[in-house]
Amino acid sequence: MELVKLTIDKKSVEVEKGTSILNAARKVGIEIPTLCYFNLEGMNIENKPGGCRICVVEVQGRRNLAPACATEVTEGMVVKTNSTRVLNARRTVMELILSDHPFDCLVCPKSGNCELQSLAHRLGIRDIPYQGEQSTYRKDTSPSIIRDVDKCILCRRCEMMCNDIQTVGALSAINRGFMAVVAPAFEMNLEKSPCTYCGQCVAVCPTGALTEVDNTRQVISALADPTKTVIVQTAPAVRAALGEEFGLEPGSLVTGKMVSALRELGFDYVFDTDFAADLTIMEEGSELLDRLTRYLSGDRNVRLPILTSCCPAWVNFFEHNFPELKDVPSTARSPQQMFGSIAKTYFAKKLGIDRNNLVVVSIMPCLAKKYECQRSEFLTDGNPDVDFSLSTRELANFIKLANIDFNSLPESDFDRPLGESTGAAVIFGTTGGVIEAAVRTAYELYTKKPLPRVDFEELRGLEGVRAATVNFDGLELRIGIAHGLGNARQLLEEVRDGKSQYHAIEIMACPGGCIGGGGQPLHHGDASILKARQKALYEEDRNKALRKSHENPYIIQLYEEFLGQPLSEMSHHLLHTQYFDKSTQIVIE
Amino acid sequence: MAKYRMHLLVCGGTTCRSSESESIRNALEESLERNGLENEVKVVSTGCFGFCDKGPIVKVIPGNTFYIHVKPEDAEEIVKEHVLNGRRVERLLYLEPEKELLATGSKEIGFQKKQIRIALRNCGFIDPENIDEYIARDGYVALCRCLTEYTPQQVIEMIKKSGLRGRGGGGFPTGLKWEITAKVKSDQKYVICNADEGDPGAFMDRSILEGDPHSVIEAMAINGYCTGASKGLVYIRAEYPMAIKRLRIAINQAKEYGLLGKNIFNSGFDFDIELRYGAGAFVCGEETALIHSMEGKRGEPTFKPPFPSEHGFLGKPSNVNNVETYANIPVIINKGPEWFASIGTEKSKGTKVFALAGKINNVGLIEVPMGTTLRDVIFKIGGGIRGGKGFKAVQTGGPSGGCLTTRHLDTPIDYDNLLAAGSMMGSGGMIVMDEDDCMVSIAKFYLGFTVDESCGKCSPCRIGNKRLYEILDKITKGEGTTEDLAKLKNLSEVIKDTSLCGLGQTSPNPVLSTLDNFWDEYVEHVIDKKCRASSCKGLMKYVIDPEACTGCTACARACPVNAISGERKGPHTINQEICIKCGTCMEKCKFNAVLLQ
Amino acid sequence: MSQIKSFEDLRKIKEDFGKRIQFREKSFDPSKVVQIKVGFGTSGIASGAKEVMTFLRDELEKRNIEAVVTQTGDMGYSYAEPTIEVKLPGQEPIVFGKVNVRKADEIIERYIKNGELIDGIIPVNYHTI
Amino acid sequence: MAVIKLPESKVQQLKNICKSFNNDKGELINVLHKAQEIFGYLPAEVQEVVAKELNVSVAHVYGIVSFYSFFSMVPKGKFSISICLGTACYVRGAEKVLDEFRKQLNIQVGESTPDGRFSLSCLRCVGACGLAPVVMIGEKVYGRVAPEDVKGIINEYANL
Repeated sequence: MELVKLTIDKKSVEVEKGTSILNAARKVGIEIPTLCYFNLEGMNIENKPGGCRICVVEVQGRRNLAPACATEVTEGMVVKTNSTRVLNARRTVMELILSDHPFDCLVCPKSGNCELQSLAHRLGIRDIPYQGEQSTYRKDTSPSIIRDVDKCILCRRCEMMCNDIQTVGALSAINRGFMAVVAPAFEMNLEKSPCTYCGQCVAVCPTGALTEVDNTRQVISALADPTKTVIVQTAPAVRAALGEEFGLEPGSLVTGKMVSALRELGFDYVFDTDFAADLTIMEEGSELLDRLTRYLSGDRNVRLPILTSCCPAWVNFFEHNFPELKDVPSTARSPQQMFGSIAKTYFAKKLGIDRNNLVVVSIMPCLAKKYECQRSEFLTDGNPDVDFSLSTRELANFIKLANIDFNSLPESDFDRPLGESTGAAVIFGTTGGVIEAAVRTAYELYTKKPLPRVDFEELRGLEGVRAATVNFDGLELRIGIAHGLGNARQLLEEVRDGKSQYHAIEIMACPGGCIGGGGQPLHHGDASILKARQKALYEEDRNKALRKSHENPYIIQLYEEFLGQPLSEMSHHLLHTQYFDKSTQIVIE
Repeated sequence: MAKYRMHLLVCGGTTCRSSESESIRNALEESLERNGLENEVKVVSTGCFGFCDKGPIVKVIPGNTFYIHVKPEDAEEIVKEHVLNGRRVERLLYLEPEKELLATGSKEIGFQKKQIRIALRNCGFIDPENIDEYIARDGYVALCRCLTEYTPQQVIEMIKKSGLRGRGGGGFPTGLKWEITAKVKSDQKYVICNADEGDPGAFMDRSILEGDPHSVIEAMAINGYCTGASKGLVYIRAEYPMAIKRLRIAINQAKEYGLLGKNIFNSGFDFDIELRYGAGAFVCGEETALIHSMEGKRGEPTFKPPFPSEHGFLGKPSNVNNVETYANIPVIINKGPEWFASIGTEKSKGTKVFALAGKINNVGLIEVPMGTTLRDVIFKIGGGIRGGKGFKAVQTGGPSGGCLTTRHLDTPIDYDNLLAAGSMMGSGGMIVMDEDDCMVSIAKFYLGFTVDESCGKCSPCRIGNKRLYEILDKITKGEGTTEDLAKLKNLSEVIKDTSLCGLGQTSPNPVLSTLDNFWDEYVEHVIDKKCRASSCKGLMKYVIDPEACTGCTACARACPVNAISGERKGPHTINQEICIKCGTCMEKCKFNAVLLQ
Repeated sequence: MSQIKSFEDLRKIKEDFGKRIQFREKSFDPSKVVQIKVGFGTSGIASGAKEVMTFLRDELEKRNIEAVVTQTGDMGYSYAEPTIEVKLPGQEPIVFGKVNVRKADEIIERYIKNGELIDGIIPVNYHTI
Repeated sequence: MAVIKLPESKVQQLKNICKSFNNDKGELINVLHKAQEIFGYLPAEVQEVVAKELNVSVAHVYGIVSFYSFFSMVPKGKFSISICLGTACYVRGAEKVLDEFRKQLNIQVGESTPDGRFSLSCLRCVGACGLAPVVMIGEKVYGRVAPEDVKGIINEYANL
């Protein structure tokens, strides 16, 4: 390793060759402000266009200022990060950026959590001397995401996420010069683009240009409606992240407080999507075994590998990009939708109320779920199985809105029957979790033997594409895992080309899985937050008394009372779905 | 028809004409007639000799005798002495100041050596669509010698020794660039020719490609040999259909002769050239933006380093030079680096092609040795200012350059001097302005260009230039304040200091240089609300001359904002508070009573 | 067309060049041939070089003057486009500016046929290498 | 699901263009040049087909089309009038010529006349600075144009 010695603000520092000035400065405690720069360290997600010019510093012997994020250190370099020249340039650049940004901070959804706002505060901007025309564009609202690109500062993070990481290609920089902005083709609505609503653009946007559709008001109205019974389900990844919004350490598990908060907000029943996750494993695991046994018995019409289908953004992705493979993924609905359909049938019947008077709200780390619950195949006579989906961030804001002191809430438990879950369901929130949960159940169903060990370390981790082999009592089950749609695309292309060596593949659209979902508290590029959330989920799994889905007593009861067997006709009707070709069609006139 | 034994050429250039060349011609003709020579000797008027401060000029053929400062009353003496007696009129002969020697013919006149054509050596000389003509002028000899006599390193040494610097604007030493690309190890490298000449007012590269495409092809092949690249790419503006056509023909001819393709000159060296088209983006002249454009992406620049020499087209090492740079290469090989280095100044060797345009008589393409003064270029070669108006400024370097003024006229042109004067070489556009040009408007014009052409990637260029333009616009409308002048200065400096690429780093130059050189004009606009060039509409007012007004009411009826009042048959007046300066009244008035002040 | 593989091949083309032109343009004697080059760059064409070239080719043939009319690039005199260079056998080439069909006719009749200089000559103001 | 409607022959033509560039996404700009030659402009449908053939996102294609001023998404008039606003033309009064065209045709830059005959655009330097100010109609170049000439130039096309 070659070391380079340099001086930054009179402090000498020695760093590895290839280090940026920005990182070298951090090493000696100098935090150079940045704006467009974004780095999820260790996850291969970096945005370094060098475009905002906020991080400029003075390098001795250089004619102009250098961007600290993109400039590599050299031996003997002398850097000043706070000279008058630098400070004036940085202030002027910031004033310029603000001069082309709406002045509606007070009512902006991002206010208080906006990187641009914090930076303006940090740089002590008190007025905007260079006022002039502002670039304005049409506002666009989709089921999940609102684009208000008047607020776009062209950091290009969303473009990087949408193209380089997710390979979705819904967004691109368009136009030139002053009117340059990031938008879908022809500035059309996201709804008409191949957007999967994964929400990764929203997760990285430093301003209010990309935000989620806020459904809180509709939920408040439903809660206030005396004719409605309102129940809520919470996704596994929410409990590992919600605390961050209340100042708790990343990775704090707040399951009990969250349940209390939801009760205080007035939900009639507080349930757990984890219950539906266990149900998903029953169906998806059975489907896997079914296909596998048919395949092993020589049926070559069976399509393998089987692909998980819990992630709605992923479903959107293959519907848009790989329609020819639409019969490959499991037909099992996502846990959110399984929950909704069971709630509006089984549970509504139990309560003796009409499904139209039962409102199902989900709390999700995800923005694609907002779209998913509106899909027409999940409506019965116009009534959706899940009425509203709120993100983790919306829930946090809702709790604050209701004057609830979250941190001093007591811990309490979910309601029954749809609140009981196993450890297998909890890890649905992280990459590798769904397949691990499926393996735990499939193993015991296939081998009819108890698992020698519950923890499948070989399936865990954060690498984008992972492979593992699990021994099913002599049968070597080959498993592939991908998170991030770009990684998923690699595995999918193998499947398409008939080169896939796997029996089963788990795919989650967001880097890290749901812990890094588009609806989670903003990590602002701090990868350690994702790791902490992941750790918390595995910890919750370990602490659970039951860790295999098929052991969930309420799941057993559900099958006994209502569904019969996994893959039964009733199951197919309520818990499975079909996929559609959403690719662009060229119709010849 | 008579056969003439002698011709007297009288300069008919604008400057000479204004200094009586017409009457000289008449006087000569009368004198010939008086002496009965009208059927033996003919007077012909010609285009400008580019020798205007010595005008009017008369040249006698045969003999090429060159007379300067000729007056009508000298006609008789020229006819009698020179035509009749064959004796030159010594007192009118051109005396070269530095040598104090009598010139015997116009060929030896110092001025005429001011232009040396190296890059343009074949332009206007050969048929560009015929490779044989190029070969007849020693074409492809340089390539042949490089491939058969020299090692790549030896060729690079020659280029380094010649002192050639990039003609695209930056002035980076060409040999060094080649050497860097040559040293990087890679399975594939590329030679790229930047023919995306986007500077408004510049057409040097287009002329070379249209007039001498083979010189560029030959040089690219030489570069490929030196750097170890087997593939060349020309990135050319789609707006240059003729250049594209000629280049295509030339490439095909070279392929037929085996001068491109496999095993060129049996040396084992393979080289091929492909074309890629620009699509109307000035920023693609910046090499990283150009490379992205060639890859089918938006032409957005990226931060350097890494330089294209290391990480270029498709991530492979790529040597990017512009057309004019390449056009010099074969000559350096053929005539030797020492010869090339003997031309020019200490740090800028060789010649530079300029596209002279604007308010100048001899608009055109010129090629002068580095170190020639602006005065020589404008007044000698360019033939001075059109219409006998006063010289005000010359803009070099296009939108990246600055406006230089009378006090820079004697500056020898080279990379470093122009930079020091607040402008730059750029690719070689040279626009001359006269007293009718408002310098604030000129700065605004360039900023308008930059705003249109900024790629938008970095904030200072995207937003800063827009704001600069808006402030300038405000000033030209008469709404500027002294605070705006301070803002212009700070903004310009910050944009220069913080922009991502060369476009933004130089875009404020037209503002800074006009602020420096024409500060008074800015102050007049802002404080006195006056535009001395009478070009800023916002600072002008329409008034009605009460003497000329007949009270026909045509103007009042036509005024869209009812700013004009007055009795029928009586003089009208314009209310300046209401007037929007649309000019309709002036158009409608049949009596020329509406004036613009 | 045969391939060029050596310096000799290049030199041969260079030497043959005069002959090649003759071969192409019938069998003219170079010492008697009038050589005309038309500045055929974008500016030249825009100002009418094409018409001038066609006129010259047609008329010279009609008027039985042995001449070779070729195109060339921009001569640099944008202010005087279209420009043509006429080289009479054994004489220095002369450049005429602002040539239109009428002017071209005058050039044929007076300069080419009679050696008489006419108005509109552009003095060559550079040295080429 | 986006549905693109185009006549079969056009789709085939586009596919052939893409194929002639080996469906290489690096050749996107060259492909778009060719496509614009055929269609006169680049409507959304054409961009969708090109995107599909070259296996890039249509957003990317639009990102390119909207970046380069040579590409247009609106059909041009039968006679496309371009006024050069390069520096040389600017200092020699191109703006006044442009104003006159605007006035005579009663359209703004980037627009076409209602009858679709004329469209007006600006260019940056065609490199014919010696003829400044320069106006191009189709391939034809008009040099040293004065505002007074504008009417006559338009009239040349009146009966074509």
